Amino acid sequence: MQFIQLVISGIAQGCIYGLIALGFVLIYKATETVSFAQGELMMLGAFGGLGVMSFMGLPYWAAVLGAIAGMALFGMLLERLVIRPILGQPAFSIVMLTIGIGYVARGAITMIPGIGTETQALPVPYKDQVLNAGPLLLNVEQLVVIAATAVLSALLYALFRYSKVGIAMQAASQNQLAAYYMGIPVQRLNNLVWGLAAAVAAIAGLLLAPITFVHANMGFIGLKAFPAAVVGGFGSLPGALVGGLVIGTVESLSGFYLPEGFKDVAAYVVVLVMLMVRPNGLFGERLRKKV
Amino acid sequence: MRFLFKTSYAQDIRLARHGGHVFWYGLLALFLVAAPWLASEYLLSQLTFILIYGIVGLGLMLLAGYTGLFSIGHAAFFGVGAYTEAVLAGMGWPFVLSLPLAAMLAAATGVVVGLPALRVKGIYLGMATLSFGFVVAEVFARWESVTGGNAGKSVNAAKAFGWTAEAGAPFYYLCLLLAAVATLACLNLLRSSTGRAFVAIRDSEVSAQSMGIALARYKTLSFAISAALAGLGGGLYAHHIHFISPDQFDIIQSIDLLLMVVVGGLGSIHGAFLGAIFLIGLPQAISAVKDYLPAAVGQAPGLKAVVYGGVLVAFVLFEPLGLYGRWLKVRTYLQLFPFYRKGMFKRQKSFQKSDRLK
Amino acid sequence: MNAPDTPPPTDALLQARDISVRFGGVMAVNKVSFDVRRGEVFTLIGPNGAGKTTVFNLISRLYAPTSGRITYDGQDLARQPPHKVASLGIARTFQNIELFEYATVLQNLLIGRHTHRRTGFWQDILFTPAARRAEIEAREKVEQVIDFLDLQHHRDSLVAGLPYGVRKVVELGRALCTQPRLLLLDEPSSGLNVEETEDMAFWIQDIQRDLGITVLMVEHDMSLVSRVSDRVLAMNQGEVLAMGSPREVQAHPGVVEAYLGTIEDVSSLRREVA
Amino acid sequence: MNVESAYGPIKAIRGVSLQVRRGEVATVLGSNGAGKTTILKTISGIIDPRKGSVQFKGEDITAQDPAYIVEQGLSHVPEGREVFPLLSVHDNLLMGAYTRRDRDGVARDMEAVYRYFPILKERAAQDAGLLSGGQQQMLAISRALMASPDLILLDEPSLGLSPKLTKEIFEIVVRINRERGTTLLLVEQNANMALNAADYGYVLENGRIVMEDTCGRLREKDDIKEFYLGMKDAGVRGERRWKKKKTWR
Amino acid sequence: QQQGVSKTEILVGTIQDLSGPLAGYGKQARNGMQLRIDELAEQQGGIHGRKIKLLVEDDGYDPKKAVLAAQKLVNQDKVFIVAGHLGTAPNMAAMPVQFEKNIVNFMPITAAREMYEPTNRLKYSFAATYYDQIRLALPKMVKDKQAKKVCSIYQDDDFGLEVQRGAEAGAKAAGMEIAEKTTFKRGATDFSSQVARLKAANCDLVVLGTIIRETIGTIAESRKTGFNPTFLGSSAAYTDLIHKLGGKPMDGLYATMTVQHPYLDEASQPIRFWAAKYKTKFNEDPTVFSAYGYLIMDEFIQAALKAGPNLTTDSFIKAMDSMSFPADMFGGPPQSYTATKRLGNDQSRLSQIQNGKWVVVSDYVKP
Ligand SMILES: Nc1ncnc2c1ncn2[C@@H]1O[C@H](COP(=O)(O)OP(=O)(O)OP(=O)(O)O)[C@@H](O)[C@H]1O
Ligand SMILES: Nc1ncnc2c1ncn2[C@@H]1O[C@H](COP(=O)(O)OP(=O)(O)OP(=O)(O)O)[C@@H](O)[C@H]1O
Ligand SMILES: [Mg+2]
Ligand SMILES: [Mg+2]
Repeated sequence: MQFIQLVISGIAQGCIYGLIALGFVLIYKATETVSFAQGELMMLGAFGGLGVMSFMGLPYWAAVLGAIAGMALFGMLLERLVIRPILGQPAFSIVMLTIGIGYVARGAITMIPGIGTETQALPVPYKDQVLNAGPLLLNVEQLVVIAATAVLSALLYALFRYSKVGIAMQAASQNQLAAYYMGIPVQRLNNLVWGLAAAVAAIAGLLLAPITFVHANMGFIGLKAFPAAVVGGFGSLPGALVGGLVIGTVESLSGFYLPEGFKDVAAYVVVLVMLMVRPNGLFGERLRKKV
Repeated sequence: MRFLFKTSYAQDIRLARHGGHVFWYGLLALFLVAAPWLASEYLLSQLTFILIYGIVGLGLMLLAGYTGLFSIGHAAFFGVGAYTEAVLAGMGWPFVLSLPLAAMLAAATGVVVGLPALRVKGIYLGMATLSFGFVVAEVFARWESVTGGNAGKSVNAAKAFGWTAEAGAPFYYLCLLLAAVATLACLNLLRSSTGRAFVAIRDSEVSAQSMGIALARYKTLSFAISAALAGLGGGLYAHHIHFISPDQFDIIQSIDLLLMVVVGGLGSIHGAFLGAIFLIGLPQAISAVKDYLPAAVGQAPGLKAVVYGGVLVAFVLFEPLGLYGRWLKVRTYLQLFPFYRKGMFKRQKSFQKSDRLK
Repeated sequence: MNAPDTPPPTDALLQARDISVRFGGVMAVNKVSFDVRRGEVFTLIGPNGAGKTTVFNLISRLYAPTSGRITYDGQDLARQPPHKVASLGIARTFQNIELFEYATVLQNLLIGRHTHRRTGFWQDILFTPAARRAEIEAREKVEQVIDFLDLQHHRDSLVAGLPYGVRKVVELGRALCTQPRLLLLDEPSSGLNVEETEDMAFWIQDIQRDLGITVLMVEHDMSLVSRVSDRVLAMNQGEVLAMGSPREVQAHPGVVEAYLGTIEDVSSLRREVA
Repeated sequence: MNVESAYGPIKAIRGVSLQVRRGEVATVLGSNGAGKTTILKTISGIIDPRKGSVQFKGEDITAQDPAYIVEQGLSHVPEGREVFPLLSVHDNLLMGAYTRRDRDGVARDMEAVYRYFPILKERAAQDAGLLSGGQQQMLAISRALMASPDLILLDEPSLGLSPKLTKEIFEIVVRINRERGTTLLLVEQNANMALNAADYGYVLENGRIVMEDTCGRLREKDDIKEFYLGMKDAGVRGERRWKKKKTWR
Repeated sequence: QQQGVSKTEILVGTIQDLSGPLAGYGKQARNGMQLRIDELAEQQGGIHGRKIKLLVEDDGYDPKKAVLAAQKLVNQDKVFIVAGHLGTAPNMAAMPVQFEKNIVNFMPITAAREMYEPTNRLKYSFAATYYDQIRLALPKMVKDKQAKKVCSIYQDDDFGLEVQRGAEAGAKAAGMEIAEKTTFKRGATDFSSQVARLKAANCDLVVLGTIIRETIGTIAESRKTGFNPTFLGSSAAYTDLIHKLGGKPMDGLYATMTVQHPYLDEASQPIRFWAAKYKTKFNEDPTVFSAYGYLIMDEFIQAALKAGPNLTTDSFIKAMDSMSFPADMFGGPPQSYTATKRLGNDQSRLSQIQNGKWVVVSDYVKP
């Protein structure tokens, strides 16, 4: 019973990692860059939701919609202002850029007097509710995360697999020049991707807020989502989810059964092992250049 | 404008290409040697930090800028060096022995990390190094009998042969000497076959291999050298800062190191030191100017992060070649004056290509 | 492993025996055998996707054969790690050009000297007189190749900005810098115009005759093929179709059918339009 | 159009003017680095010209967004294949038709290119990056055809193709031109083929047009014969030492 | 000539985290200090004719930056004293820089023993250490609650370790062992396996080496899984955020503390008055950290006044070493310093969250 309860907590926590990892994978799949600002976008989304609820006094669903839409716009704006000018530069420049954006976002939030340095709670309607399934405990906050992650990853998977726009995004990331030749509006798609990623981040932020509270440094949880994305295979959306679950359960179990300290590095050990055994992750494609 | 007439191949492998080089670098050396008399104590300490970070930057530059392997866990090597030095200095070892040992131990760690590098590239390598960094940081925190755990560890001054490199000028000279040696070593490496092998691996692994370059060997070598320099820097850092604790070698530190080489200018030796100047100088600059800002901004928490991030973003946007790139432009402008044309460094459109296939 | 190697006939530098490679459902190379004799120019031809490049990749050990063996100078190539192939004296060019883009032409060629370096890591780092001498010596060798291929003009340009044709020549140069005994050329003339193809033909002949290097090449330009090759092997769908002198192979009905095509006169195109 | 383009401070083409009439096949010849590719890239908006303008169907498309230009009915077979390596062959073709809205037409054209190159149909589900060089070239050509354009720019379409396929490609070119009235601008090293398939030709050297004429007449010129068609007495070895250099610089 | 002291001015340096994980505390501490300085200027006019100027540096809770900040304050700005530096590791890094120049490290805001041990004439510390807090409070709690099994959960860093050591010492004093101990990393969000461990060990008293979110996370997770031991936190968990964010489940948590949280509707009139003043000035509610900052500056002013017009490091130390401060308005205990006793007072008292508010439930716990 203990074991199952631990696995359940692990799954719940894993879904959180998976949810954030979805953002990474989304950006990676569509632009071949890694966004280190994803955690910060999530933080902004949570603050956005908080703003709508606490300061504008609107109900929860309005906050959800507002934050998601607002963040999507913000993501697009961000793309327009700072990503687009260096579109086409090596992916690594963009990685650096996102690190910079992360700093600015964290600092800017901290600078807001009276709010930025505080930790706040987002009053959600389902706060602190627990479902008892027999002897097992299911936390509603976590169930919501699990459901949302599953739905989102299915939607995004369909986008990349079946829609023309989704395929075009991948095409543009694989060979931008050729994408231009094909008349793919690379910049517009990129704009869309960043908007989407920011919206996904906002969703993650809103869902996480009841669990981790809202504060300027909440984005650091993204560091745990990296291992999730790697274990799943960086280019795979279902992989992000599965990777998150793996990391979550391993953490949960190792926290209970292994000596102290293992829980904190479990995620990273799993990544190292994974990279040794299957360098491209569980769902990552085997890549080999043909010459 | 300078025209060089080359008369022998040896000219091409000389470090100083012409009289101008000799003159300017001579001047720089003179300034650095005279710094303890010229600079205030505070500035000298900053300069020492710059030299230390410059050494680490050299290593990372070699790895990221020349071999094309990005490490997001370099603080681990930095930390291995720092802790080794702290422990050995605590046991009374002379630094002439302990510093090389610190570098070697870091190099050994580097080899271990280099192993996954043989199999993974790009972002996967980044994640492997990142994970490794976390694991090493955890070891620093848990191995209390050696590292002092989270309580941290104080570090004695560097000593050898009855001489103590006290804080201030003596320690500064020690760092200066080592930085100079490290720079020379890197320059030498880069103008010889080993350095070219690194560049080859960066640009195309397949054809590097078919040119007879053993990928495994050179990638590990690159990691080892890079880690050794980080370890050396770490050893000096430990002395300079007197107190080390595991959280000084976390992911933030790794990212700072990476930022340093990017801002400095990937793929140039100058960049390592320019980046170090930036990394150490910027926070100081911010706190210097913030008193002049309106209190609502100047005194607000978070200002530092905003400016730091903002400057970074601006760099990537406007000067992708980093500080060194900027310097090149200024130099060309001065050399060509008044013939400099505006479009000269106009950025060309470039197109991203998947680096998953290399 | 168990049976001692039967010594190959003395004049065969490279022997392929029944080599096969399968990629998923595709049999890219299927039981192909051939010998490349010392000092000859041996050409592989065949329709697109016949498996010619795959044969090259097998020789340079980028792929491992599913079955069969390749011996080079009496050694089993399968035992060599990929980077050792170059030091055995096998150099190659690539169909799609694989140069070191962000290095100068000179540096590219110097990298070609890698197998001949005589200094170790410590010598390099100290830049000892030995390293200095080695550098200058390498440079001299490279300059010979530059002269041979008329590349003086491009010595210090970054490869990234060079026109296609020049890159092809640089790649050839890089392969020559390794001082190979066997040179693998994958479509040396593709992307070159008639004039340049002619230069290429001269170079290949010089390489064969003056430098004494055995050449194995893949080529689609039949005039070049018949001009320089001693023997030709035609492949189709991974299998050997014909082998012999250029003239024989070109006359082989299977080759004509699968590879050369039957329209003889290109001016037919014109008449259709007119 | 009349353009001047440069890569940074290096001028690649200088004041080139050329015209392609509706429904005709034009070709540009020139040795390595003459600037042929640069011209094509300038036309399709990948490079912005320093000076000059590009007109397409009476509209000024100078320095327009490449996506817009493609939408106007111009497609490009780039030099060096440039397929999307990690997409399947089918998806690659689909991307060729990105700007099109008519599903039926796309399906029909897909069938058509599969007929031209049956191997592509066979490999429809394979990653394009794993195709052989020539197969990738076929894919690049097919992908451009999928846009069902009014003007196709072909940059060395025969690169790496077998002799048989090379001929077939030119047949296809001619057929498309005739059946659909598609205009083509062809850059080709195989001058013999190009001059036979095209109506009008330009000769480009060092970024300048040095000669232009109908293909019929170009074929008769001595210099063209010698330098582009390779028609001269089969020389003996050592010929290169006294080789005649081009004179029109 | 004493650095940092001029005819009209005394330069006081402080290093706070203004951009890192504790940016909130850093800001509040700074504001508290500034409030006292402004009061000085308005009410007394100065210390022997000198005004205090506060120089603030941001170290982002990073030891390396702390060294740089300390170097700037000491060597460039030439401050007289560094007061109220936040955080253990940053203090550890900064102290050598200060000591080299004979600069006092005055009342750092951290409750680690290293702040006064090993003794150095330049160290002064006011806060009862986490170690002492728990060491003294635990036996009392064990007795009061008749606990059978004492366990601990603590943050995996220097702070958590101090609490843990205090818990071990306290348990020993009560004649027990720590039955189960478990840790987490700073910034952790999931405590399920840790709580499962504690629950599996049947703990009935759990010592929390936690700060804010971790305190809430641990308690919330426990309540959910029906695990209801007595929780005892340190002064790091004594903040109004616990009940504000954690809500109902936080009721019943004990924490050791000295300085009382200045609620705006506090019963005690001076605190209420003080809190209102703070709120007007900085437009935010004061916290314990504001109070710390205020008190530190207050003590500095008292000592500097006593040191006389010729203010030097030596005269200041001489004054400090015979100082005793009475209990302050926030309920902090009386403090006294001598040349060998550099911790003002090692005692703390217990508060409990009752109905969503901290209530002091014990007097200072005597050993
Ligand atoms: N790594 C691989 N994975 C899957 N299939 C492959 C791989 N490499 C080659 N192939 C397939 O094997 C066949 C032979 O390819 P190869 O590159 O050898 O052809 P080729 O003879 O060089 O043709 P071309 O003249 O077009 O270059 C092709 O059908 C190709 O799709
Ligand atoms: N990215 C670039 N940077 C700098 N110079 C370039 C770049 N691309 C091309 N050039 C230069 O522009 C000139 C024209 O190049 P272009 O590619 O148009 O030639 P081309 O006629 O297509 O040659 P090829 O037959 O080899 O394809 C060449 O001299 C080349 O060196
Ligand atoms: Mg091929
Ligand atoms: Mg071209």
